[in-house]
Amino acid sequence: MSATIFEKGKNGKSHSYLPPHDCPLEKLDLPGRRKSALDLPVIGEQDLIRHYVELASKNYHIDKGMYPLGSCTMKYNPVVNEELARLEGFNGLHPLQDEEDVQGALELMYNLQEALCEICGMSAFTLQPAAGAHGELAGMMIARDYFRDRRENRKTVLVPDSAHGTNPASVVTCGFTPRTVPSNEQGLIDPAVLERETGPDTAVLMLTLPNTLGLFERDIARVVEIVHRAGALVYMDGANMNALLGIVKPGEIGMDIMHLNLHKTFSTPHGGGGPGAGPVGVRAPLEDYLPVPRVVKEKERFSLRQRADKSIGRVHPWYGNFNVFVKAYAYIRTLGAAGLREVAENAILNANYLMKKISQWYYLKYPGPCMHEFVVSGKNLKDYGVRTTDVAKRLLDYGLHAPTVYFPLIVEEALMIEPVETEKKETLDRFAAVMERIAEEARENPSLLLEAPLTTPVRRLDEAAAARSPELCWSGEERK
Amino acid sequence: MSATIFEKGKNGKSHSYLPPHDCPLEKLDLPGRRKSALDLPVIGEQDLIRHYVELASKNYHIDKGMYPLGSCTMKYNPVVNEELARLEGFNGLHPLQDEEDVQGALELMYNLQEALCEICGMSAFTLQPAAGAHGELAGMMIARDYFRDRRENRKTVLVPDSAHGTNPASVVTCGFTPRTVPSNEQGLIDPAVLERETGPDTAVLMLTLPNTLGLFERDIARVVEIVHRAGALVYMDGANMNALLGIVKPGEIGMDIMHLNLHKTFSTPHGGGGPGAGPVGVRAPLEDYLPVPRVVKEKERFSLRQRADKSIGRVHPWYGNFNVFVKAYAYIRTLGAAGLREVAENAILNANYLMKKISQWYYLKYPGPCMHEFVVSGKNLKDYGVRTTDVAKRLLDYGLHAPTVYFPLIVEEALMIEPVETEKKETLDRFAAVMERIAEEARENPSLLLEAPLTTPVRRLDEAAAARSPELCWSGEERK
Amino acid sequence: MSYVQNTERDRKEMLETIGISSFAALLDPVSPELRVQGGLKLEEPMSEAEVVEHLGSLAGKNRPASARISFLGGGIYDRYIPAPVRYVLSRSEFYTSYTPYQAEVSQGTLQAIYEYQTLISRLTAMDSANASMYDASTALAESIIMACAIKRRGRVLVPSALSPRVRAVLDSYVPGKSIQLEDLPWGEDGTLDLETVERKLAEDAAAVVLAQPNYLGLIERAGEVSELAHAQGALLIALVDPVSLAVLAPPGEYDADIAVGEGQSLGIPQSFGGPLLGFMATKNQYIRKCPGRLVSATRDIEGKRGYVMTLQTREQHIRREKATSNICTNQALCALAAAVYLCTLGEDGFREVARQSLEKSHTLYRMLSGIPGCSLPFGENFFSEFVLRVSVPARRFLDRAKREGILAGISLGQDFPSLGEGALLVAVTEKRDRAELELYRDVAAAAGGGK
Amino acid sequence: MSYVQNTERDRKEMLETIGISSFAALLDPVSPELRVQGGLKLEEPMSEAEVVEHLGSLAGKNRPASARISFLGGGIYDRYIPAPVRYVLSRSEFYTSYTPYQAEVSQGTLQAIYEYQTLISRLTAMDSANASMYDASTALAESIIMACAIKRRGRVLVPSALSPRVRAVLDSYVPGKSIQLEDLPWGEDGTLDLETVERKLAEDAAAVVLAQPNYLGLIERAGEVSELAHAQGALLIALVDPVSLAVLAPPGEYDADIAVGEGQSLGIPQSFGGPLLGFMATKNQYIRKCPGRLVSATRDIEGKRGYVMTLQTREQHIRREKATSNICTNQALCALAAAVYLCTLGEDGFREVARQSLEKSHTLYRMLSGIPGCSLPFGENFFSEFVLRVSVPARRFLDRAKREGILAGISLGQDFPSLGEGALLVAVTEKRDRAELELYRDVAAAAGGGK
Ligand SMILES: Cc1ncc(COP(=O)(O)O)c(C=O)c1O
Ligand SMILES: Cc1ncc(COP(=O)(O)O)c(C=O)c1O
Repeated sequence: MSATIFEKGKNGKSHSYLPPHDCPLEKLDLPGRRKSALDLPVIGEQDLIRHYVELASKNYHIDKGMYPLGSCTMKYNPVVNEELARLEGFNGLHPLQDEEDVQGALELMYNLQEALCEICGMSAFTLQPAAGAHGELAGMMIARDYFRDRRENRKTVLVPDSAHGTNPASVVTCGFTPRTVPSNEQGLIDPAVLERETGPDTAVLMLTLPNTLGLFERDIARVVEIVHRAGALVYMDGANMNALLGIVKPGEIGMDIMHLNLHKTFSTPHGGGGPGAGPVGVRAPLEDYLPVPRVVKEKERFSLRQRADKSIGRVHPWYGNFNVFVKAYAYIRTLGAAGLREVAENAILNANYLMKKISQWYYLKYPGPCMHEFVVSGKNLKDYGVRTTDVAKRLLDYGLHAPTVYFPLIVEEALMIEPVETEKKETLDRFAAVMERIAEEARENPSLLLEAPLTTPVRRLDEAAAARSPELCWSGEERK
Repeated sequence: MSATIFEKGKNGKSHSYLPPHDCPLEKLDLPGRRKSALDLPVIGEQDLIRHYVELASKNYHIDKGMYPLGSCTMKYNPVVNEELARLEGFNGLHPLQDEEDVQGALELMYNLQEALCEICGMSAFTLQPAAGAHGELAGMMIARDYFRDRRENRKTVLVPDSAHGTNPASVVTCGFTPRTVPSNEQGLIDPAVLERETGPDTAVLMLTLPNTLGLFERDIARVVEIVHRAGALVYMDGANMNALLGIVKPGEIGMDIMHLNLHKTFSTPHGGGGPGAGPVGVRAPLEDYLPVPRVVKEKERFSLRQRADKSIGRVHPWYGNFNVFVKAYAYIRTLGAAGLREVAENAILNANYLMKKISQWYYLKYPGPCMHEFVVSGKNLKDYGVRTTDVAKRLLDYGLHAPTVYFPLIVEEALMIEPVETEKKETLDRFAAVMERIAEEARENPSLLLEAPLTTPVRRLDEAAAARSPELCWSGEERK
Repeated sequence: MSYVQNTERDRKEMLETIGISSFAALLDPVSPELRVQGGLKLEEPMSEAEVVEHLGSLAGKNRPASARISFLGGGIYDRYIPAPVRYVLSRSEFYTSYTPYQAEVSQGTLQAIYEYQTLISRLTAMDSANASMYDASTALAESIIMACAIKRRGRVLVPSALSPRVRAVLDSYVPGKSIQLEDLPWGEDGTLDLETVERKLAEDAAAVVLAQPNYLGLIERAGEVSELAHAQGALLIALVDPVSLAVLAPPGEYDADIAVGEGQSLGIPQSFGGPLLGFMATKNQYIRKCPGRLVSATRDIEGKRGYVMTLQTREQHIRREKATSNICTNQALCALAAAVYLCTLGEDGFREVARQSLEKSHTLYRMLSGIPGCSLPFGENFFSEFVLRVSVPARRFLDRAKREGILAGISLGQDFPSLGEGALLVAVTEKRDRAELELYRDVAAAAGGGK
Repeated sequence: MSYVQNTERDRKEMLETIGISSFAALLDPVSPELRVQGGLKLEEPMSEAEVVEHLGSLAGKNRPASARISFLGGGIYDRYIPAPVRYVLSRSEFYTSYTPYQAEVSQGTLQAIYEYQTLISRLTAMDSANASMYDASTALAESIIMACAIKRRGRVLVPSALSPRVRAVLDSYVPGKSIQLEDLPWGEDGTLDLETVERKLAEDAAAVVLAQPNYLGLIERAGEVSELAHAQGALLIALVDPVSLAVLAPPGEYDADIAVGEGQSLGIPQSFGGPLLGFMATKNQYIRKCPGRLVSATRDIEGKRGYVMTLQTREQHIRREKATSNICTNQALCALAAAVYLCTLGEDGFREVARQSLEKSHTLYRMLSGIPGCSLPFGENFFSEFVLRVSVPARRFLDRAKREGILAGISLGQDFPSLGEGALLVAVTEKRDRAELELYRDVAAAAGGGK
């Protein structure tokens, strides 16, 4: 293991970085001075750099290889977009500069909003939410205020059992009560069941499309009709929009509110967990509920409209993760309509191809065609004492990343695989070959899987011990 | 092994990069069109990036760990300097732009020249040479033309036997005849021997200071006197100047011509073998021989003086490796006099410390104090059937880089170790501990060394086979 | 012009393997009438050169504060970012990786977060910190929700001297949890009136929010507020400026229960206000109620030290509607920036940032005092940002200053009418130098009086 | 403010281990009178922020051609560099590593060079290429030395239509090897006069240098020159523009013995003329006479493919005064840039660069023809750079054009008086667009006539 930076930076010597201090003040009576030690490491620049380079070398990352995490859309992050996002003309803007000094930034946001509207068929988008879950919450707030204004006391949000965990969590954070809608045999919403569950208390159906099994809701038209008939709204979790680009516009098929994950569909990197951006789009009747400020255009001039009577207010102190917008916008402008459609088609093609291959060795509960991802189960390996987690860990030994495991919850021993469009056939073939090999190993020599990974910087880690007594902070010495 | 990019880029699909072609011409009768295939790979951007990231992961580099290559001065390359060198105001300049449009670049070069003059005690510097050897050659040309103008037909250049290979090679390239001066028992030039070798045919003594054994020529004053008395010049190979910063100014102790390696002493990176920069400094009488153009300053305005009657002409079509100058200049401005002196002191301290430790287990022919580096011999391990090369390869297994081996030639089984100033004591201790361990292994289990390295991307490579029938070019398939 | 790498031939072979003759068959589940007609109406695709040109021209239409003499603050600061921060953040191993779900191949990210948590714990003098929140405002909202959950009470006291934007975020967040926010107005000196605090607390509050320094830049009597809160069984939530913690008592010293703040100052560019970094630290007794990811040290099966995400049963992907929060994607890369920033500067360097900000801001303050037409309503009890009142409308003053190259501050009048239309919030960071402060003084002398 | 990491305590401990009480003892070999008195007189040290400010201001004093409408060429070209090139070059694994002396831990660099060699071989249609030279001029000088060594002859024919700076480098290099350069003047049409070539060859030359295109941008009759040279037992050295090779016959097609050229066009910024990239390729029969590093594929002891530096007995570190050249440090990172550039663009993209340069330059040529006061002395037989003659002194024309935002070319009069003082060399790359060409035309129409 790498020593911590605190160990490396004990009594070191550091370089000097700051502008000169040309205004020292001798007497400055400040109340409440800090008494306790700060205890920051002191380390030379070379050792600092080496520390982070050493840590970096222990990470899997997209520039290393395929990252088939289902639901996460780990696609290639174009390097030019990173460069553009580092331009000082973007990076150096204070959010309270005069509008005349930030016209380029506002234009970019405006153009991005417009492009997202066109792509999704929505009337308006806000870019404020900092992530997908944040967008869900903002969307729920819109629904909340919408019903409040209509003086309808609807409290229930229907959530399919295959939904991502953020969905019910966002529902609750916003003060609604989630109610689970079971999927049918095909992994889809059953209109009959939905009909039963929908009632006067129903505020929203929160739907993921394609759903987290990678399936398109075949009965979506019926579904929408049922919900709308009940006076409720349809919220679409658009984190899987990668599959629908140029194929389906959610706004055209009845989605009232939706969020996008720019860090999935629009190629902005995940940063080891963030930041992302989760813009929220709405259909016309809900436009006034969007957060303020909103970027508007009047005669080639862009400005921030600060007030809107019905607005839910703010979910971000400024305008959202602007730096992420730059990358997403560059991506959309690079691809255009044809490129986006190509993305969706290849995401779908890759997934179906891989599903076809992998379902030879792993159990496939919901046969295709799938959209951009699919879920198989490792339950056929249980006989050999092997679980899905072991398959995942064994993949690491082959220098690959594992799929998402144990999600969605409705598939036993789930392996959720999303190849994304930027991987080419050859790469998929290699992944499939390894998956086949692992299935063989499970039969022939299961201990290879049970003991995996062997080649990674650390072996399997004791998560239970950590949860029992977490060590969240370096205390100065290693705990035994 | 990584497949070649030709294999990966066979019939691929690439992204689009170029500006639009808005001037297509139908009819263009060009003579001598290319007939043969170009056969460039066609590869998607993601796979291209992965290819190079994969290659990168197979390199040792400074940001990974200590790089104790003697004579190479592998010191830390500050990251801020890389950023500065990427500024478009530097990077985007065409060398034939009007002087008024490149004042900042000329000022930088001028300031750098001045700083080098002060550091080295020389009258003038040219920045043109693209590397140390290139500087040596330029220096030899200066000597050649100097004697030509004096109508002295001196043909011999004295070169100590410990000199770097570029020295005699540069001598020959310039039309002089090198003559080897043997070192004495202490690894130094023996004034009596030098006296004997010096004669009316002697043009130059080409001296490395400190020499490649890491030793300062104790009799340098005598040496200079002998050479000058004979009407010859002293050329100093200043690649080891790291040890002398702020301690000795070569110009003050009689060096007539010298070169520096900016990519050693002044922290610019080596780039896997280049580019570097090898500025050449001279004392006043030789100033007119420097290459043209030269940057001059007149009343706060900088310009390029194109003519100088005695000038050797050009050794570079433009002004040298400008981008490297930016980094070296930033380094010098960051450190100032105190910082440069600190560099030399710590380079010397680190070397003597490590020499003290390592000479416990390896044979030290020339005891210290050394300057910035030292040479030990692995000959004491020969009894166990182990050679220096085996020690070097075993070091790789410990995740360290090996020292320079088998150079200088006058030390049998040489290990030439230069720790440089940016490594701290702790790092040296670890290196020494590994060297001790390896010496033990040589005694206890020599096959560990003979079979090393075991943990690297490839094992020991067959250099002889390559030299017998080199494969310098990918032909489309692997040779058996 | 996409980044798709499959060739026509690849696609053909794949369709064959799937056993269909054309791609269309895969769209079978999407009934035709649902599909987009006629393609998306977007601008034509661009080559890399074109997109570089286009975004370059957009960037060129902006006049970034970072390249000017900026006294803008109010939550986002123009600070010096050392080069190593950019170096580390531009390594693809960090920026292109996902949330570290497979710990064995994510030790880099995990250890970096663990170290970040430790740094935040040390800075705040709190027991433990989480792996990041979106920004200070959402961190504060979550800490309020957390405090109410801990206390099972629904009323929280919030200072009026709070960023109006942070307040707006709270207002949209807390109704969902049926939480009432109650204002704590500032007193004469611009800080909390302790009697009011005591009085409002008596009515069974879950928590008091203390902004330190407050939005007017002023230093609150944190220890006294903390005692009042605890005396009534309420928690103390401290919203702190991380840079100030190098000189001001950290939340742990005045026994805060939860500390949150905006980490943008720690090596993150202004970026038009995002991405930011919400940090959150708390006492160990509350850690299981805390939102967001946590990384813990542990051992592998060979006894080797390693890092994992822990206490995931608080999180949405395990607990769904029972999670402490809905947060999933956070601001990991910004947390990494903050860690690299703090370690690059080190103990002395970071103290120096705080000291320079403090002393340079006080230098400007002193330069401005006594200038006709300028008043400084709240005295010297500030860290590095202060309120200046000029005798002309703030807008006019700012325009005038901009012509001299100075972004002179944030106008406060709209959000806080009681401060008057000449009120400005002026932030001074270590990037400013004496000459720039003098320029400000001269502009103020010329313009502040309304001439 | 150095990057030294040893602390005072470290230093004390180290001195103790060495067994001395102060650092001074280590300077014992340097007798005191040799030492610097009173320290170096340099500017005060700077913090990172200060050095960024200082160099930023120097950069700001320049007006880079890359950000303007540049028609400057003459060896350095303003071309579009795709982002992946910068990405790869900014990875420290490449830029901070040394020459790959320890092959086992340098496979990244070695394979990259091997691939670079292959790319250059393919581009030039030659058997093999070396790992790089400093630039085209030194590569040409070395190739002349090499040819003379192969042929054991001492006379080399060099075209007059050669960059004057390249020629100056040759002039300083070749006397050392007692080589005579003899001029081959250009004929009416600006290209080599074949009869002169034949005549001069008869006198026992070692080699003929062919510049393709030549410095005037014109395409030589390479095949015929080659035949003439070979007929006399001389070698043909081709100095080529790599971009032109996507459309023009490569040296291998006309049986050149050595091909050299400037690789700056292949993804390397203009950088005020350095660093550059000299490439060199040759026939296999001459490879052991070639200067510089060579990387070969081979096998490790387990039979695994790997790469090593090879034929090192040609090099100075082994053969010292008998080496084929003194080169040691080369331009490895620039070679990497060229490799990444070529692979990023790929077959079609690279052809497109050449095609755009060709067609855009010819478009401008056609726009200019017929404009009063402009003449085009050498016709359309050029690749992407051509000679324009205006009726006013070139300097005046250039100044006028610059006021319109155009860097209109390189004045040729000083170096080639016979071309007249109105002669310019105009280069057009793929970066220019029609509107810019039209602007040039308009400027020429207004200024070229002397008005
Ligand atoms: C289907 C789905 N919904 C919502 C989310 C939440 O998005 P975020 O992580 O950006 O908050 C995710 C991603 O994790 C997701 O895959
Ligand atoms: C002592 C010495 N002289 C000369 C050189 C040659 O310098 P360069 O490699 O820059 O040509 C070197 C480095 O390799 C060296 O160490």
